[in-house]
Amino acid sequence: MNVLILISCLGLLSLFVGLSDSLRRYSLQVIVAGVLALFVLNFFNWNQENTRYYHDMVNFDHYAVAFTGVILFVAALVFMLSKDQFNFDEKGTGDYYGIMAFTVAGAIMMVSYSNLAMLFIGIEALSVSLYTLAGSKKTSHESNEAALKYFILGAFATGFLLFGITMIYGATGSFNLAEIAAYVNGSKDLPYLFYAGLLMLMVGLLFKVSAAPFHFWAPDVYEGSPNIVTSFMATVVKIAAFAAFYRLFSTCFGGASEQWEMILSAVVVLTLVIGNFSALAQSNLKRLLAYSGIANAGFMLLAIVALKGDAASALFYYSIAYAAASLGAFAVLILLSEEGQTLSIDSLRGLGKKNPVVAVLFCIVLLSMAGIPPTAGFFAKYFIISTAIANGHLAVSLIAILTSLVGIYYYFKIIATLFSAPVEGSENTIAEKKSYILILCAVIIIAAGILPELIISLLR
Amino acid sequence: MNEITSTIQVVPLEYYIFLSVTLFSIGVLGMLIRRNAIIAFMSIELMLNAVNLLMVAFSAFRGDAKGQVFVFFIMVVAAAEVAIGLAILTMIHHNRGSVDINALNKLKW
Amino acid sequence: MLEYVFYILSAISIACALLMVFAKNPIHSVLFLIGTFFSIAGHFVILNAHFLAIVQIIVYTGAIMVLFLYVIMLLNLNKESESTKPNIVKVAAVVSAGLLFLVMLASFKESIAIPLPEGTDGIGSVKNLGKVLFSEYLLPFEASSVLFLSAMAGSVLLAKKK
Amino acid sequence: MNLALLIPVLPLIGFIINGLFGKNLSKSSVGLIGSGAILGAFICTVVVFVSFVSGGSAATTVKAFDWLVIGDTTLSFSFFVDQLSLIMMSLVTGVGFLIHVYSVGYMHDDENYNRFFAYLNLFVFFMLLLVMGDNYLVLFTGWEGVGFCSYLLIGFWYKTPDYNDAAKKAFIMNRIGDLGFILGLFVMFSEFGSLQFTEVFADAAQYSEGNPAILGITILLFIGATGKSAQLPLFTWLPDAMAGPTPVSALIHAATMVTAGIYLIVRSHILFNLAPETMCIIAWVGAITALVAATIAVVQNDIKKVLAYSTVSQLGMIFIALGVGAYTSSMFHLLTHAFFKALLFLGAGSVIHAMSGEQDIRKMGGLKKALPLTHITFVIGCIAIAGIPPFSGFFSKDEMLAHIFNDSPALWVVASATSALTAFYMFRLYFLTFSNGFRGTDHQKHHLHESPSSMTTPLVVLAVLAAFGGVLGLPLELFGLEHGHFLQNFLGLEDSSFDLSHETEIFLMLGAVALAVASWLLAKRIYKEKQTLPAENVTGIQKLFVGKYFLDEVYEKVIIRPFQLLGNALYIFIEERVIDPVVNAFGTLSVKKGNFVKQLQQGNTGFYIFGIVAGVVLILVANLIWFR
Amino acid sequence: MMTLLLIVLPLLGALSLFVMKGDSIKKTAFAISLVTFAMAIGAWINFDASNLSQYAFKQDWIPSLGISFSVNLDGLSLLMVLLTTFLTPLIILSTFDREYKNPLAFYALILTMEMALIGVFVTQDAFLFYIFWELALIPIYFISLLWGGENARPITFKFFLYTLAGSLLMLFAIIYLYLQTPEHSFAIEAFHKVILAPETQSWIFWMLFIAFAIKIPVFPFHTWQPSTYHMNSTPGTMLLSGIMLKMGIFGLMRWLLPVVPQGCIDNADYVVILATIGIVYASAIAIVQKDFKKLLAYSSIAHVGLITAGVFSFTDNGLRGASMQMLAHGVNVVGLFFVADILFNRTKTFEMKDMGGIRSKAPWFATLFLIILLGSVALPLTNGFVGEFLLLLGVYEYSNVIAAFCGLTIILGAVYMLMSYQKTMLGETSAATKDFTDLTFNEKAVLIPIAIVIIATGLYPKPLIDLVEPSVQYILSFINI
Repeated sequence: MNVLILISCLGLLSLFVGLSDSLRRYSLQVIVAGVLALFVLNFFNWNQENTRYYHDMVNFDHYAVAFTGVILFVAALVFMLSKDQFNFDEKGTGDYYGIMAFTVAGAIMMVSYSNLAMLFIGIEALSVSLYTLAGSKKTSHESNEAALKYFILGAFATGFLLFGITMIYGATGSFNLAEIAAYVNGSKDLPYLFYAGLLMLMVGLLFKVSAAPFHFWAPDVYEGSPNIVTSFMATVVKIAAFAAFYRLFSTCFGGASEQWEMILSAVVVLTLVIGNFSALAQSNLKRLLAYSGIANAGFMLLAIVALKGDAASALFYYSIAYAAASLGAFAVLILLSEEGQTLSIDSLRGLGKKNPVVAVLFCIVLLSMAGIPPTAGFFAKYFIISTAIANGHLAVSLIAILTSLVGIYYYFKIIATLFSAPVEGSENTIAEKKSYILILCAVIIIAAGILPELIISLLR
Repeated sequence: MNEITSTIQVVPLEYYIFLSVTLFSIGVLGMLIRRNAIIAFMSIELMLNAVNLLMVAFSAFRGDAKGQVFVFFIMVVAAAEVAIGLAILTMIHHNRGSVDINALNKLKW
Repeated sequence: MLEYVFYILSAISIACALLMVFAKNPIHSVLFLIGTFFSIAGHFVILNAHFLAIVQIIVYTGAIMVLFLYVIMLLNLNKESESTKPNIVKVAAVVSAGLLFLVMLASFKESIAIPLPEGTDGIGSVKNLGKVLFSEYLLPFEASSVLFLSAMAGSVLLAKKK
Repeated sequence: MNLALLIPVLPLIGFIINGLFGKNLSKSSVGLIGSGAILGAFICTVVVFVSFVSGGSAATTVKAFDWLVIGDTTLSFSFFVDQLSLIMMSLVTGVGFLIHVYSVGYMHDDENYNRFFAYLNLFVFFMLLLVMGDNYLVLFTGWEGVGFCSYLLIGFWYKTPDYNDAAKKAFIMNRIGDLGFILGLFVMFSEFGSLQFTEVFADAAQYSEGNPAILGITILLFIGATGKSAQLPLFTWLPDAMAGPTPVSALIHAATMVTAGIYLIVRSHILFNLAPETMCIIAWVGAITALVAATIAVVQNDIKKVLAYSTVSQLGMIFIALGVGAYTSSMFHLLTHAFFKALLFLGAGSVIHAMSGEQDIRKMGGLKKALPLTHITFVIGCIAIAGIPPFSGFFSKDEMLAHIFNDSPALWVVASATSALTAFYMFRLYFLTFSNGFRGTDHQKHHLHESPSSMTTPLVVLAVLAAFGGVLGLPLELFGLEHGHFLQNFLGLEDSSFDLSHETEIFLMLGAVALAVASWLLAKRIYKEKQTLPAENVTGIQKLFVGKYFLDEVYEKVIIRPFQLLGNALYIFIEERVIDPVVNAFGTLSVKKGNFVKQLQQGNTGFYIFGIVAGVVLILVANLIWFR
Repeated sequence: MMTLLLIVLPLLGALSLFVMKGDSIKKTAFAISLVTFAMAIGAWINFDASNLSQYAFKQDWIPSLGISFSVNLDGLSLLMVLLTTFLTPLIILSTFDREYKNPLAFYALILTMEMALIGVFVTQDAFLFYIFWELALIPIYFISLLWGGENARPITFKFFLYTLAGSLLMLFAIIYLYLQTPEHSFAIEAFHKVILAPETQSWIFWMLFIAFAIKIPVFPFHTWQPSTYHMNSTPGTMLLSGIMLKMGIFGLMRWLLPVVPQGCIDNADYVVILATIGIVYASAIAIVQKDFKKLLAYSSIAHVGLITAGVFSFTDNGLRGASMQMLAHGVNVVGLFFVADILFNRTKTFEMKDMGGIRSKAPWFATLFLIILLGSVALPLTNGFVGEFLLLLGVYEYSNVIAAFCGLTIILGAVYMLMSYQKTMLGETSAATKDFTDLTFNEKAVLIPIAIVIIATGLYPKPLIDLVEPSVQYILSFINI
């Protein structure tokens, strides 16, 4: 709880730092130090006796604390990566950090809520901040377009989310997760109103996690937004959305699972197919990552389909693996764009020769994304599939496994490009660059791959 | 104040649901049929209002104030969203001189 | 008697909503939307949510819609210049919205039997709402301030010129 | 008895020394090592033979090492010393030694001298494995090994493509037979649970005649034998095998390897005796082969080809005898045939040597004077093979014919006809080669000379054997001893019963001799007195003979071409048009699908909203349908 | 501990290469692979075949999921480890006279591959098995892609995705099996205890089988193979054909037969028929190949078809034969591909019609080639015979008709191998071969050990058969319930 309060304060602090001419250049240091401090502080929330705060509005149970930790850590990494990324105008940097801090606050609400009102506020705090961030590169038409698309579609989806919440309220008379759960588990024949509301609510959440057919915004917004914002969306935001999704469904709707399981399974399949196959046809690296994010969303949804057993730890592990890999990829992307390279896959040609360290690290990242053992990506996929099979979702698991083959194809296409001969005449200038974030991500990927037990045992 | 009970007695909940769904659908229709971003924003407001209406109706029928509090939050959010949305719109208009949502299709495939 | 009020208000809100959608001029749309909001405020009143009715009028018509008008004026959008979508798209739009309407209706039409509440008189009062809001719902209330702060900073960032 | 182990090892050592270090050794030491190894083996054989006989003729097994584990039993690499294997060992090492000696002279000018001796030694090694193995698998090892050595030696002059083709053909046709052999072993193993001679034969004693398993085993083994011993339908490789150096033809393709099939059947005669149907097949396959090969031999003009077809024909004769159960006479003829056919081949080699490599008998003639020793020995060989007394061929052939007559007069007719033809083409060969005037070039005439003593000595020794080898089969009754003859008593094989009267026997004997002499005279009349030369253009049935019954062409058209077509068809139509495209289709379809799915992302916000609405509608509809 | 060391040593070796420069890279790589081989031999010396778990090392890895790092050696594993560790130094040595770009990465990948392969053969945990299985694929992907010849990229992708598709099916099956284990463990003993309905066994069987079949490859899952072998650099082809495909067969024996015995029995007919078709099919295609390397590729399909049929005969002879033939095929095919490499190195072509007469130019080469060829056509007293005889006997015990068809390999193998020998080695020299030089020292150092092993294991295979015998009996004990 203290983390939630303090992150909001940190956002405020950033805004103030941004205002002051003398302090402005420290805004990055301030935010990074603040987030890291919170990350440490967050550890103390583990195993606290009383986890419910403010009339059971938020519940900082293990699940919430664990995900808060991940969100803070990943956010810290994103902030570290953001050096020189918000240089659209001289004065704005602190503001952007402030807004990002608020986004993180929204994300923490989303992982710790135990009342639909908090979920709603969290989602909106997150979204509203992101609308701004997506459009933060004001002079860029792509950024403008991304912001507008994100806003219109996001607000539209909020409508469905709210409609769903309303219906559930109408059926249960409560916004509290525990009460809703009691209602679901208590009555044999749930009113139809409730089911429809549940599904509308699910639609709203599916939109946030960019599951097909509600994914359309994602590739465009990811591509149009500034790189650092995209990396933020792909990691922090996505993890928060999934955490929220899973928290809601596992706490409240597990008892009605036969009602939405099939539909969600169909969504999973559609998401996997669309995500993977669209990524297959991409030549722009950023857009490819966007589609791969959709495909990954399909996998994470599978954890929600599975719901029971180890699904929470599977999702948790997946989040970490996915975030590490995504951040690594974005670190490379940022390296590329800093040198004014186009973000096409072909601009990676010859990297293996020019800068083998970055190439090998990126290769590790891609292997993890493709799910090749013993990287974290493999275990992530493995845990999810295993949980899904354990809960009897054989067909959808098989489809997930097979579509990941398509994924392997395009990730390995990039790997092949990394190590293929450079294009004649083009100078690849990231030869001398290093990225500590990339190194860190690769280390996390390998470490999490070798010692997955450390992570999955947390939420068991 | 016994009017309330009579309202509940004479107007069944289904009517409110019907009305709310109608307004919501009109909002969706507006999103679908218009290209002007301003109108799209207004359609979203309409959808949110449909939700508000329904929420209040449930609140009344349940005799529970939480619904109305929630409506309060929805209004807050709507206001915040409008602020951001209109800011984005201003920015885009400033850059491109148009608020046609379909003209924005540089990002695709 | 009250049911007629309900019908009239409903008719107004639906008609205004439709007109809002189909009006050529954005200014007209705004005005029709205000009409809808007023009628919804009326519904609030007959549902005994007086405070919300007031807030509805103040926030929506007083703040939000004025903001809309302001932006329309500022950006000079009050021309009927919108290029219309092709007819096929329009038909498709109407069909899909209609489908959504029908499906939602089909899904929600079976209401639930809610036992008539007792002692619900004051639930919509300022006093009661304030109590709920500032005790039970204090955290969301505070959290929405974060949201506002973010929206504020964001709006400023985006809308200000260089 | 452990000396027996040394017998195959010595040639192997010779092979290793000559193979690895032969390049650095002088030619004389290479020849010495090569021949010496075989001589050593021969001496050992003799010693073993003597100790075997003196030791009461008890069959013994000498184990080298455990080899394979099959089923529940461990098969060892062991050697079996009994009468049969001793005779074969003596033959292989004895004749082998002579041919090695001969090769010292014959191959003297070849650049790959050491390789030749290495191969020959290796061959002898494998041949010894074949005849000494105490189980079918060791036998099979030798069996395959000699086939491989035959491949190496036929293609010894590897620069000539035809020779390589011949070598390959020999190996592959042998392998076709080997498949039959190995399947036979499988049946045997599953039936008896062993491949050990002693165990198999002991078990077989409990089987009654006509048992299907035994029938299968024997037929499959016989298929193996047809490959190795050049019987129909697998005989066409043997004439082509004459591409190899002549000593090779003498050793492998006349005296030893081709007799492996006979050895196999004699070795397994206990099984064959239980399968009368197989015996019948063997007899008739042998009969047809004998006749077919003899007719072809009549029109051949290549000195070695005549001998090759003659070999096929003679082997056919032996198979007839085997088919009627006359194992002892078969072995007898095998031995005498080895002597005189080796002699004839070596003689032919001597002729070719003198003729500077010419093999066409139409271009020879009158070599009598130039090659006196060769001439004499060749005549002896001809008389022996023609079956004219008192040379060895007479005895063995006569014995076979009598047995055949006893069993089936029809077969006897075929065998006699073959026999007559044999006499005819052998003397045709003789007269065309040695009589009348020289028909070759002046250069060849100038070059004519008798071969060196290393070549003629083996000729003389073999001539002596060919002349007096019949002693082995002289009826002991002539000396007032017991029934049967030496070989028969020594081998102690279970021949089929023989109940011809003495009169019939003598009549048959006289008839055969008369036929042979008549054929001789006919050949003399045509080729010596009339000096007829084989015509360039043949007519009538001769076309069939010259064309070798067009078997090669039939095989080419019926088996080889269709199989190549099949391979091409599979490759082009199945591999490249079906299987591969199906696999690739997954890839191309995926990419296509990717491009299609990508198109959904129109970039148009209105469309995205449609997407969302459609999604909601679908979800709600699905919900309505499934869960209402 | 020894087993763990066998896995770790090549990996450490691969890492140690990164501090090397120039020529010392390949020398170090070679030295490390030799040491590994020596260790494998050392393990063999003190080996008691009847003990199915020796040099065991077990360390809990993900205890909550029942995953442990559990490795040990039984006879079969040791045989495969011996094969791997024997071939790897030879493969490395085979590159000594060739220039490969970026040697550091190249040798590091080869050693990593060795590590993964050894891992596959010694692991006792299904999860670990899968991890090593996949891990083995990564180095070969890079070797194919970066050091491959023409069209390396599409061909590598086809191969890679094809095999991965199979692996993913296997993963699915493994997870399913894991969930059925009573104590939720990936240990092989736990898998042995799983009792499934026949129908379930059947589909699990097919999932696992397809994974293995693609790797082996069994007809009709083979089409990645000829092009991949052909395109790859020689070390790549050697690794693929010599060791990697053994993973598939090993998988059949260790992870398929004992785990879903009923599924195996129910579907053996299909598998054996497919394998038999594959033998004849691949042989027929090999006969019409004009390209030497492709010919070898198809011949390999035929050989492994027989091994597969032998495994599915469920007889002791079939399994023994499969073990022996895995060893033999590995050694022979590596030799043959090195022969192809030498030919290409000297003549710049794989087209057999452009060659000929090499025997007179390079007697050493011709002789060693011949010996390897004999192993390949299964002449008795070579290693090929031992395996092939036992395999055919096993298949015969399964079905005599099928054995007759499988036996065609005896004939057809001789046809195409002798044809290739004749076309390349015999006859007169051609323009391409007129300057053919005989083997260099390093080339001899590769081919002579291969030739020695071919003859030695053919002459005296008993120790090897004894080595695998208990493992074979153990596997069979599951089938013959």
